[in-house]
Amino acid sequence: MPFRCYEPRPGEWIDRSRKLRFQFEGHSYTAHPGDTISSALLANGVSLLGRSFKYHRPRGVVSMANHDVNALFETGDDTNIRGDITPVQDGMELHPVNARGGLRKDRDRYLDWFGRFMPVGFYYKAFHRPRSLFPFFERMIRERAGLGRVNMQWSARRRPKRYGHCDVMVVGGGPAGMSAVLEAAAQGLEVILADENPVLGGSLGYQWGGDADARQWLGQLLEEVDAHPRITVMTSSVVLGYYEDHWLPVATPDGIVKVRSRGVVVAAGLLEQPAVFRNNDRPGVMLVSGAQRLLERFGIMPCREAVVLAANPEAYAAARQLQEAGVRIRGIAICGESGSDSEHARALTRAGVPLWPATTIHEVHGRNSVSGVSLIGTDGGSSPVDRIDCDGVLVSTGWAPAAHLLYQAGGRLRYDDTLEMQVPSEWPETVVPAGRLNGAFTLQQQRDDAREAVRCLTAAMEGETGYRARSLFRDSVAHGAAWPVSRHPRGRNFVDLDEDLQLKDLEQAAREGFDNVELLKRYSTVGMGPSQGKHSNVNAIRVLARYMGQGMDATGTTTARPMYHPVRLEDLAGRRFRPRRLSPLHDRHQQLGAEFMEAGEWLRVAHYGGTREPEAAIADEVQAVRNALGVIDVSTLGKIEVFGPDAARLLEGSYTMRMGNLRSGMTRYGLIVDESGVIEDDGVVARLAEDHFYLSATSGHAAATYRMLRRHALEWGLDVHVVNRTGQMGAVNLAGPESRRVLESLVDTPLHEEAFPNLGVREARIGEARVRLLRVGFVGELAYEIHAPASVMGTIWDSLMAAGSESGIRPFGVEAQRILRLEKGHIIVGQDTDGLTTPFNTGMPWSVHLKKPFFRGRPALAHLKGRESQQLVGFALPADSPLPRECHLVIEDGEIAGRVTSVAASPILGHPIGLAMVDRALAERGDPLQIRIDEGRMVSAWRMTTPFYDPEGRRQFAGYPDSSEESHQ
Amino acid sequence: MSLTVTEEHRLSLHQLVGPGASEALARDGLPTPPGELEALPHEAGFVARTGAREYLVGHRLGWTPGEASMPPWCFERCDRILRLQGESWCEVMSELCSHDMHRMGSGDWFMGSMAGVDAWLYVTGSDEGGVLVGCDPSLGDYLRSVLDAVIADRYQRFN
Amino acid sequence: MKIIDCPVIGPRPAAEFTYGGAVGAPPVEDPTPDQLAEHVFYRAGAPGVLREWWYHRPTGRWFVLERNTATNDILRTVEPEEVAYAIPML
Amino acid sequence: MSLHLLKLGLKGTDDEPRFFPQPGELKSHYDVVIIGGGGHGLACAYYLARDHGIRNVAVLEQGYLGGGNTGRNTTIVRSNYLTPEGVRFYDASLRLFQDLSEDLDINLFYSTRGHYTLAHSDDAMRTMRWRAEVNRHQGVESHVVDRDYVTQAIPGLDPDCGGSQPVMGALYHAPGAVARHDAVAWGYGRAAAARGVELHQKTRVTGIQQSGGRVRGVTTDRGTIECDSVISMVAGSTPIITDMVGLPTPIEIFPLQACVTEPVKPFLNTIVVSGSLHLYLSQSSRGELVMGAAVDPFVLHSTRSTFGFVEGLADNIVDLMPFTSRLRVVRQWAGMSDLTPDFAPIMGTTPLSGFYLDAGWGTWGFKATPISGKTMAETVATGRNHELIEPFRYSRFRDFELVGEKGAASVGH
Repeated sequence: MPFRCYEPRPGEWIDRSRKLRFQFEGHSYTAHPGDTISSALLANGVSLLGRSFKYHRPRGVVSMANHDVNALFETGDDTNIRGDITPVQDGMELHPVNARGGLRKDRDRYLDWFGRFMPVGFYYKAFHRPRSLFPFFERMIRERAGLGRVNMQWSARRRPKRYGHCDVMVVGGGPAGMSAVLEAAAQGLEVILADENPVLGGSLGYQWGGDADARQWLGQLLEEVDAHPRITVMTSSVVLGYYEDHWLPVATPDGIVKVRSRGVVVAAGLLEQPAVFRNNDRPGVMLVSGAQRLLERFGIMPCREAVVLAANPEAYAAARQLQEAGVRIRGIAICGESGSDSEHARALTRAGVPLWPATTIHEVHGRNSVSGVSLIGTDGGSSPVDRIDCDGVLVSTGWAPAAHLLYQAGGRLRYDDTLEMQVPSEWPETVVPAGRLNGAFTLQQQRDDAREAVRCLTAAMEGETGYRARSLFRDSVAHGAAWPVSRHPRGRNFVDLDEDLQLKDLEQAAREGFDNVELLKRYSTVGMGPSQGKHSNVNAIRVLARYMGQGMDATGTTTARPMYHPVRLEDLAGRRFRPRRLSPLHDRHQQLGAEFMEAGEWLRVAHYGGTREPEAAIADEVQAVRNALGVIDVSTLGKIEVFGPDAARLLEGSYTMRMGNLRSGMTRYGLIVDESGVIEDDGVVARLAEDHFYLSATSGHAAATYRMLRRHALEWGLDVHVVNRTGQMGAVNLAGPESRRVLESLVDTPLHEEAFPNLGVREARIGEARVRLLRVGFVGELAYEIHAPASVMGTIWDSLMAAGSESGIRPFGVEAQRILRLEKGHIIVGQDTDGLTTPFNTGMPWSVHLKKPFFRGRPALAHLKGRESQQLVGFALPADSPLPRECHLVIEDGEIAGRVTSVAASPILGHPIGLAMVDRALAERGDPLQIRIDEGRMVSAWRMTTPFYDPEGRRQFAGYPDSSEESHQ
Repeated sequence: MSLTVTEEHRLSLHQLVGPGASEALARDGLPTPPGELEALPHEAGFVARTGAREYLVGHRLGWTPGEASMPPWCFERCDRILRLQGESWCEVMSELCSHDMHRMGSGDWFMGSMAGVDAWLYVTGSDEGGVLVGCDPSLGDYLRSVLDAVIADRYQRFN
Repeated sequence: MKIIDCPVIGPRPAAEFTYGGAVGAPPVEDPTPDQLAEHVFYRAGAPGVLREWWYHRPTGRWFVLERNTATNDILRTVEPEEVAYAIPML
Repeated sequence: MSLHLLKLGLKGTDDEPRFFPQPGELKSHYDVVIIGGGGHGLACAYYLARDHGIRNVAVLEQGYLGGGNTGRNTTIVRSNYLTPEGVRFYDASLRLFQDLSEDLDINLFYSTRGHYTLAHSDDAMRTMRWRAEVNRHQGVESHVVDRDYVTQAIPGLDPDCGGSQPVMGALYHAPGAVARHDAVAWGYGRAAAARGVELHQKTRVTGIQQSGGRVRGVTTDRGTIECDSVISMVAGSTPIITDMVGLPTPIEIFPLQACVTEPVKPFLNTIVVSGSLHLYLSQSSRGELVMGAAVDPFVLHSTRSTFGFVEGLADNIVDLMPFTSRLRVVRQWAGMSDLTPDFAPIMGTTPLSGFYLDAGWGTWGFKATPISGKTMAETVATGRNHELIEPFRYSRFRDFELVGEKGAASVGH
């Protein structure tokens, strides 16, 4: 039974002068600041901390280092809380996870008895025949699946991230890490030291108990690191993974810091590995380093009487440390010779502690805690003593390198038969290992290895290539057992604590053909639990290697993927950045009660509210444009200046129609297709001078069109400049019969037909502002588009609204524009067109000038001309007909013959109109379109050529040409 | 640790592009930075060279390139300009841009991605000058609201 | 985050770039269907060194880079003149 | 079924048969060589043996069975595609999936959950309606549901998405399902091996021999094989194989990343996909939230992970389902997607007789596993493209007869 020792330990993390109160399963306990949830519970004698995922076996502390997930808890507003490392807070109300009816009386604990009926992969082998049985079984499994519970009322939390920069990033603040940091800082480099613990020191803080010079070195290192101006320390900070080009995201208590460094020292130390014997998962069985962490960090005695399983020198040092602290060591079972003749071993013998050579643990007795162990010879034969009563088992049989970051950086590991541990065999020049994970175990070895690592790293950072793969300071004795596994006829000897996988499960999986490391993992799920195999990967490879009769390296290893420790979505998300683009007239629209809609990053006016229903407000806006005067903010349009000697050549190559012959002072509709002839963008091209054009593009494709133009300039070696003025300029379109009369009162240039003909472009002034006037419109009325710098758009809008007030000027939005443009039969790229639509499908052969020798998409269009399989046609419906929706299908002889792309009730025409992309045969026959609307009802639409309204375009003398090819110059 | 953000309205911005650009600047007595993505101070403003033959000029209000010396291609720019004053501007920027702002010296010019949008940054080099941040006018309100939010959070976190 | 190091702008995170795809060969005059498919659709899809267009948004500059599509190493920046071709005009 | 478990429990598992027998050396001749031991390759081998009696077949896998995209996808099965030919193809696959556990005598945990493709704009709603109409025309159950329906059907979802791009509705596809992905490969592999097909792992094809316009055999790192037919079913490695026969294709390889959270008690019983947020999401039978997004922005032949992927995904899911912000991501990985210009596969015969392609799967390979195996088996057995895969023929690019699956360019998953 664990308990808090009375005497404080030097360097312990807890503040014994203050008390905290917390509750676990309704019982209240006290703890000290600095305690974690697990240490606080152990201090109160509670060693049963959780239930395992599959068999619901009782579980307790194993590593106190977040290498296992036995101790998981939940509170009201969090779940899957890792007890070993999460500080306990005053007033915390903790509950176990995945235990129905409390930890001790967990209703699923009986599952452990049925283990024999749930061998590895059992769920693949049952409950699928007959099929009707599966839902029942799936419900049963899903109810027991998962650990903690989520609460859907939790609000979203986001914790801001930031960027960090340094020359060298050192991962791990143990002896090697701190030595490396000081060595690098001494060379004038900016260094960051990250360590997942709240206090630096790593193993130096708990593993060298009585060693005087270890404690002295620790104090000196801490002092020097703290004092150094060029060292930034990040404690309680986990380096989540290594990403390309030294990109290292660190999860700190204050959010994620994404560090870019020029070099990395991986000094993350070791993961102590469990041994495999029956009931090796009972609360009270723990790793020796776990016991040392409890003792030196939290002043907790792991148990009163312990049996130690030893295969390395660390075992004897720890046994002596714990003995001196008051734990009675009942004996040491030596399943690996290394260290059994060390000074510590002899001191223990002198103190009467029996050492049992060639002996290992056969079984642990007790259920919710340890009552004793049975021993057995390592050869399976008899052992010096059969059973020992004790309340704690401490395992020290081997290590694995925490080399995940090195692996992700391209490094590789190999098994070292001397050390009985994997060590780095190769690594990139600027991501180097140091310390125990590189096989340097003694203090001197760690100090020297760290200095050597930094020396090689800084040389490589300065460009000296051809580093030597260094293993100069690796230890020469074993630090683990080759086969820390003990068979037992009744099993329960766990290789993976997360997934409840026993030795026989892995052997069975291999026997069933899943006999390589990746298939073994996927079939048995070894290493796929929340701790991601930190305690199971190495032993699983040992089991597979022995089963296949191969070496460890030949058996291979699975890939170490980020994250090193799990990280919350709230930390990954960070602050919410949603760039939002506003027109220069945004405030004015708000004052007019505008309803906005999102168009990519832009906010656009859908319609102006007023008191009426949206449909009615929109219809009013349509009427205003047709009968009097409307003004729409089109500032979201792409606006691009193209100028220089080769300006015309660039446009000839980029658009499907001629542009070189466009006269200065005139504009032309421009269409852009991609290399396969599919429509990408359209807009207006205005020629301001021989070598100066001004283009507009749709707001959705403006950026892509700008990029394309700049790329073609380079690709075709042209002397031309392309400048993007999309956000720099605003634009409004004044449309309606009254437009000319109102505009004349504001501009300093004549607007009559001869001076400013249809499709013309003029530079003029409105008040002080220099503007560009284009006689273009999308809505089929007499219209003028006014482009000006964003800074003056407000005054222009105000003067237009004032000058137009008697004429009944009314601002209109996108919804009204959609109806107005549909009445003229104009297409919207992306709605009437899709990923395969060419100009021939939309009835725009006039826009494709194949006599041009070259333009983007020409080869494809030349091939496709006349072969189009679908065509866009206009249709109309009786006034009282139910309105089809966009994308309702056109059906012919029971087959799909097309779809409706645009449809709307036209206030002016008094009946619905629309466009549909239909099979060519149907298009050419001109038959009515049978449209399947909601609930499968059919409506019949008669064909109507576009434009539906003012076909001859008399009302505008402006706007886009209709069907005739050369209607514009 | 305080950092203030103010709207900079006293600079008129123009973009000069094309072969005649550097000569036009010289005629108006404006400096021309030697290398691309470099800037030189001029009176209360600056001249930044944003391309091989492309300059962004921040000058006193009302200034436009001399009529006679007007190169054929000069465009008015309406960038939203914010002035950051206070030594913690690097920390604030570290939440918005991956560029190591600590390396920025006085007179340095940087064009990169900040808070998800493209922007330019000019270190004036004087305390009261502080740092100028400019972006497309349509994104001005967005960038200002993000800066205000970051400063408010940091103030609350560290005070 | 991948770093792309280009002239003038220096090392920048890949997130500041828009990928423009592999540099295509100049189009063939009056191509056969196979030549047309080659130009419009077919790609060198196997791992290897590709010449690609990369666009740096904040400065509005295109770069042509030689990149190994297996290791993601950028070997060199190619001058646009090396990939430019003249286009016939009417 | 559970009787089997009773026997295993009482008698022990010693005589449980191997899933995959250890094949000996490569034979000198096979009728058919299938390159690629993923779901498609093993399914094709199974149907060749079962439906066409062609058993002298070798499946050559350079890594381990199911180790490619089969074991890396987010396990979604659906048929709510856009084009009639796409809907017919994937619906046939979905129907095969529904009986697959019984056919292969392995519990694939095929779980019909219902699939929601969220629409965040008018354009997206139009595309959903287009897909719904085409689906229902083919007898596939999909219909457009409004915002309130979505909010009620997916508890914990915030339709306002944190304040921008609110959810306007969704395409609800009731038959949408998830299945244990690598078990599909193991099931097919075991059933194929039981019928005499040889499964060779750790065997890499290094060349394809041809003469007289015909395939003659393949060279591997374990020796040379003569054969009459070679089928390339290697997804992300397709261009390496097609280069061996000098066959140009439009395929480009983009990494597709995914990640998984710690297991929690099940709260999400449906599959949620958002086109514009590039996010897709389901909760596995172990309780983990399995999440993915769009392919990476540039070509790369690598399964490396990026931090930017998981940041972008977290940013979107915290808006869509705010309460998940406290869940922790445990692991991230990637597959290699072989994308085509029209987001449809390239299947069937090629100009080189005896050489068949099953490629261009982009992000939709897993859902096609059964039907791709079946149709490719029949195509190889008859030498003519099965009618379901004729729209995906190799020659469609040269003839400019692309499949319209790209739609109005709003990519679905």
